[in-house]
Amino acid sequence: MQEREMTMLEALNLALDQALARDERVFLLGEDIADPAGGIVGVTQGLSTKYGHDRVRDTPISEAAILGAAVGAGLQGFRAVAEIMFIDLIPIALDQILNHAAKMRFMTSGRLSSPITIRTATLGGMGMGTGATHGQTLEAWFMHIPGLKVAVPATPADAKGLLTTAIFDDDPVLFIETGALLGTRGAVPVDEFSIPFGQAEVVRSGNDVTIITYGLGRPQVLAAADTLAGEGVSDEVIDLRTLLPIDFPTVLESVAKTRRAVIVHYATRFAGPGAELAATITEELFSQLAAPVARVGAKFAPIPQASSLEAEVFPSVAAVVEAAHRTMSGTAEALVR
Amino acid sequence: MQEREMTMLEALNLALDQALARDERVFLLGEDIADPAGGIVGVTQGLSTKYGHDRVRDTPISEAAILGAAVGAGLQGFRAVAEIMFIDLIPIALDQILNHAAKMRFMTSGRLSSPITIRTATLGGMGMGTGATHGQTLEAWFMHIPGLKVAVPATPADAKGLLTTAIFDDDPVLFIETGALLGTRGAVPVDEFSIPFGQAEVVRSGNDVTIITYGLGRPQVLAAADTLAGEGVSDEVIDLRTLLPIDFPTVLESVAKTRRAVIVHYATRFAGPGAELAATITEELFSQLAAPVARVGAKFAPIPQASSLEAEVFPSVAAVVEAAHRTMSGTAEALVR
Amino acid sequence: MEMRPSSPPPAAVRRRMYELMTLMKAADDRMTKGITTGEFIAVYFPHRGQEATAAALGAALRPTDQLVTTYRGVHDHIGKGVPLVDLFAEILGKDIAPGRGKAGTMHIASPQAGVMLSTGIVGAGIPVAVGLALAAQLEKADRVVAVTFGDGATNTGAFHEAANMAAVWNLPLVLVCQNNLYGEKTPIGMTMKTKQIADRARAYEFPGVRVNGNDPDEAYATLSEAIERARAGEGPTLVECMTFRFRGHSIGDDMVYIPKEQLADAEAKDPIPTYRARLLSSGVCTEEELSSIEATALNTVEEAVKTVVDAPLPSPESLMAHVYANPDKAPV
Amino acid sequence: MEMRPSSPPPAAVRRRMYELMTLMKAADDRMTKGITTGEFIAVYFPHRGQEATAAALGAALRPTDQLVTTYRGVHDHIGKGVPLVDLFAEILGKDIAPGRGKAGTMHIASPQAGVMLSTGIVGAGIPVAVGLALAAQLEKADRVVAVTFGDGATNTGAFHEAANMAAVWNLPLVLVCQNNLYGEKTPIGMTMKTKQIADRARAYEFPGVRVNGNDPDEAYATLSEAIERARAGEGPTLVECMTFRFRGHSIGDDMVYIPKEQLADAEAKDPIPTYRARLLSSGVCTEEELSSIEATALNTVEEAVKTVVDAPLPSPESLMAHVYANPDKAPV
Ligand SMILES: Cc1ncc(C[n+]2csc(CCOP(=O)(O)OP(=O)(O)O)c2C)c(N)n1
Ligand SMILES: Cc1ncc(C[n+]2csc(CCOP(=O)(O)OP(=O)(O)O)c2C)c(N)n1
Ligand SMILES: [Mg+2]
Ligand SMILES: [Mg+2]
Repeated sequence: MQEREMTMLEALNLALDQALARDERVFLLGEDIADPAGGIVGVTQGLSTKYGHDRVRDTPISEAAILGAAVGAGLQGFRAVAEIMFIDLIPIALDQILNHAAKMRFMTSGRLSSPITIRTATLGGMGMGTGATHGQTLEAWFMHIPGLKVAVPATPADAKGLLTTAIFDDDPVLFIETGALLGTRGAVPVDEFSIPFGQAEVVRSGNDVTIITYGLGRPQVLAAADTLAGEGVSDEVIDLRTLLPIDFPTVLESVAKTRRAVIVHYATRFAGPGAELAATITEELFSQLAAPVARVGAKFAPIPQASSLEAEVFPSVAAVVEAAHRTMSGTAEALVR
Repeated sequence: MQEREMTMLEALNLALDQALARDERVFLLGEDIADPAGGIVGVTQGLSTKYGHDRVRDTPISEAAILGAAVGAGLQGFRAVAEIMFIDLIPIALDQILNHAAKMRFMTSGRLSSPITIRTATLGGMGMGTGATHGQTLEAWFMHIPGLKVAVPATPADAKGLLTTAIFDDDPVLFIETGALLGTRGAVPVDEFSIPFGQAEVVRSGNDVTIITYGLGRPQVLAAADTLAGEGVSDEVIDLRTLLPIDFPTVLESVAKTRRAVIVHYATRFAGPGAELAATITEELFSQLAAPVARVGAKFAPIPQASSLEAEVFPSVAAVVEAAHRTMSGTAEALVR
Repeated sequence: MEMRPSSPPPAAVRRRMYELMTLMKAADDRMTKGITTGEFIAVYFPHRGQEATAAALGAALRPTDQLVTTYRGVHDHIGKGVPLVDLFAEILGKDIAPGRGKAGTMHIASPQAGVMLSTGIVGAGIPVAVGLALAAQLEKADRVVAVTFGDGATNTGAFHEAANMAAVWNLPLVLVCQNNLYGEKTPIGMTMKTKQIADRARAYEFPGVRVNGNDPDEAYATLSEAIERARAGEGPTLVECMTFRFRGHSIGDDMVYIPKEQLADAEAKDPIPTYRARLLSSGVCTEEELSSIEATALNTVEEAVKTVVDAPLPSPESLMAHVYANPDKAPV
Repeated sequence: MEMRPSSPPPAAVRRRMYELMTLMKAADDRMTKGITTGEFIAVYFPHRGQEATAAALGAALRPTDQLVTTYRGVHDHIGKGVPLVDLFAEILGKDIAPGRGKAGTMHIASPQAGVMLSTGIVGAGIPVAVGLALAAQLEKADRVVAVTFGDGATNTGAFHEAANMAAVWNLPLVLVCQNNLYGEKTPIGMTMKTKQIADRARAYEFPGVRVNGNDPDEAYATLSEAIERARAGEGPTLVECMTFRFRGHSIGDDMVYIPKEQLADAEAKDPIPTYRARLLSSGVCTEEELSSIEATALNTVEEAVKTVVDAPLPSPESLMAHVYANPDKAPV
């Protein structure tokens, strides 16, 4: 497939453009998404001009109605792509996700469904000082909602491929964009393409320890991996790409090989996505593990504004390296017990 | 302390009564809580008659405003006890918990806080057929909110002691009442008393396996424990009572002794409270564990209405017994590896 | 919306409304009896007393029009043509229910009949109805969407956001408030100062009108007008239908919070005998016709109950079906 | 609320309002410059153009009255008497900020000055203000609570639920809508059909009134009346103050979505020179007084900026402080 270098923002825009072009039943709604604004950072730029304000429609500041309207249009066969500007705002509209979108197929035994895509963004880790109510990383909640799917792309190509999948998937999807990654550049297939959900990417192969991450964790883990490689540690890096479903086959295959796992995410560590990963890996590979699965996540505090504090709340590259060391040092003990 | 036999519903009513009597700054708000209704199942019965409709006030069906009003009154030093009828409805008002109540102290560096108590109920496991939007068990989400506390009592005495603690705690608390347990009878201290948060109860002592639970899991685990005891398995049962904070010292001490742990809850298993417990136990006691920590929780589906299906979605006593067996059978393998 | 004095609906419509009302009442009586006596276990929210609005709405909507209703929606469903067996099977959670035991009283849908959603979350159906109305507009279909809800629901944020959005987008939506003066156990005076809920429409710049929701003729005239406004592309209307709920919020509610005189007064204005008398006195129906309608209703209900009671519960193995269209790698 | 033609406020109040307006403008100019030039990095939502309403509100409220505002709240804070050093330190996340680097522009509180909350969640402050007003009522204090928000915020469910609750409980609350005709980048006509936001108050049965929010005298008269109504136990009022935002939604916004003529027109009506001219022509202030007020504002701002720029960031060790009052056994 032909590729072009572009930012994640451009890749998202292209995915939306191609979805709108392909299927009349796709439409977008959200605050400030239409031109001339074209979105608060420009993800939807140009789309209302191209497809009309009917299909790329600005909404009032009414998050519950935005998602409710998406759900309702979904019942009629539309594929609404609703934007909730920041993930911190989803609680306002969460009823429509939890009690409606995610349950519609089940409650009707398949007669109706709401195959909506909810695009949202996390600002955590940008160092912009947006603070406690505009910097959260809340994907763990959504992993706990049967009927929903959750994607968190970390590269421009993944953003395009996963968003396309999300829009045309017959189940509702929460699609989390990472503000700090929107400017990342990379090669992206120009034509429409999709990446199946539940298919992790093995970003880097190695034998000593598996580091599992997604979203903004990815560049950080890759930085840590360089440090580790410099120390002679051969690490395998996995980008999950979707958290619901999780590609456990890939994760387990890797950890079965390395016998050590570290999980890294920007979400709060306690009761975060890493807990499920660690628990499942341990259940499946208990006797093969050389050390307990290590988890690296945000500290148990709201997100502070000051850059000096924000750097402290989120996991650092050093913390990832340290966690990998921890799994290595456990080796001897684990082997003799 | 003098005790009296009463139902959990009566114990909750008594705790509210005593809190209202003790402190002028305590007040209650919620839908249908005032007399003559006295609450949808009667938890607040008689209180508005005794303390006036100013302090026990009916509200419109406006969950966001109910919690917002509680938060605001809290900023002024009041201790609002807000009722959200069912936990399934909290998403409507979750912004006020996530972005306001739980962060107020942090964002003001201690100058302001909202020491509210949110009473809510889960109907899961009652077999009433309330279905997908009125039977969920969502406490995992709230464990992931720094600044919040979460209590889930399983006995009448705990209900009274924990609710008193919640109301007078200087941090916001989500207090989850379990519909299926409201009729449970037990001895309850008559005078005001409180049970500290983060203090689990060792309900039953044993040496072979630790079964950790809370809320509606408790009676079920005790039933399973009887079966296990009949088989000669000596099990230790821990009721966590609060999920944020969790009494890890008690949990870890027990598991260090038994070397085996099973976690049981009605919440969905995947990304549920058990994931954090299993991950932490394993991190702390990796080399002492004889088997992977087992998790028993609801299946990954919305809650169905039909009793035949509801019985299938929630964990059964048999599933608890089976999980304990799994941790036992792992022994040989774990010891030799 | 301007209220024009209107002549009564055609006789066929009036007969049809009476049929629907008797069927609704018979269904409500039977569910109430079945649950109260322990014949079956179910959650149920009686509509007894509120039949006239539902019958008028059902008669005024076309089969291709859509409806969103609530937990207290059996009368609305019957009005829109949902078969009784389907309704009872949903309420009792049987495998023959369209939702196959996964829906339940609060979550009944019947896309064939145009009922796209019932929700147990107060207010939450209104934004969903906005989405359905948007779909109709985008498709340039001449379909109208009606959404019914209670007085209490108009205090939810969802009502406000949805009403405003429907206004801005000029959607083919009719908002039908069944004002029964209580939200669960709390009288309306405790939860709003608003004198007429219909007036809330002004905040969004669309018409709102209050009608006697116990008078099927009046309700039909106004609802029809609102529906045809919507169909003509003139946007949403809020119709407040004044009524009363004779039974508790749900079965088991002792109704201590309703003053005896208020209930007695409402029962004295029971829409069903009142309408019966009118149809008789105005010569629309004969006594024989009316009796036959009533007998048919009772029979239909009894047969449906029998079918449903005899039907099996869903098998536990069906639990994981329909969680996802594509459950590949999903947790279990 | 009946609008009586009122004589202008006392001269001292008018001078005070001009002082506040110049201080607000100087602060906004300086933050904008500092961020635009890269002198400091911060999130900031300029209020330039909206000073008159904030000055009027600040002058009309008593020091013991309380205020809830938003991310775009620096003008409101200044009006209510929050020290500039505190504000700039919050915006720049310094350790000398009352929030010690944990609040930030969107979350500034100053209980001493009566500002109990600023929130970045549109609409969410209104229910919180309801709670503060309820506290005042329960305490039988003669305190009034004002809450300011934008035009866009009146489309949130939170606005509706809170307004209705304030009405039912007859709370001492003044709802101040600063209608700047845009919600972020979307013009108001795209998000509501409502002609006057003030009219939305009718849905709750309390008064709503629209004023020229760029005229401090007019805004002061109406806000004072609403505040005193609230204080007298007569319940809430919605005051819609018409204004305009001269700068982008936040620094960096290129404002492509605002037609050039609309902006030019608004700037031509800049409330500050307009009010200056009026104070001069009506003899309330002399040219020297006004110049001195302006010079003082610039100096005050410059000194505060210097103090704040020189101050250290919070130390990383302080992160876990104040997550809980009692962090016993809490996760880390
Ligand atoms: C958002 C929400 N809040 C509360 C409830 C509990 N509840 C169920 S019905 C009801 C009363 C609704 O009153 P109204 O809208 O007047 O409808 P009615 O029941 O009278 O038909 C309440 C409070 C709920 N299901 N959803
Ligand atoms: C609930 C919510 N939705 C969306 C946003 C993003 N956002 C921030 S400010 C804003 C516009 C608010 O408009 P308005 O209420 O008119 O206030 P203004 O900014 O014009 O002062 C939006 C959409 C938010 N912070 N909170
Ligand atoms: Mg009602
Ligand atoms: Mg605005």
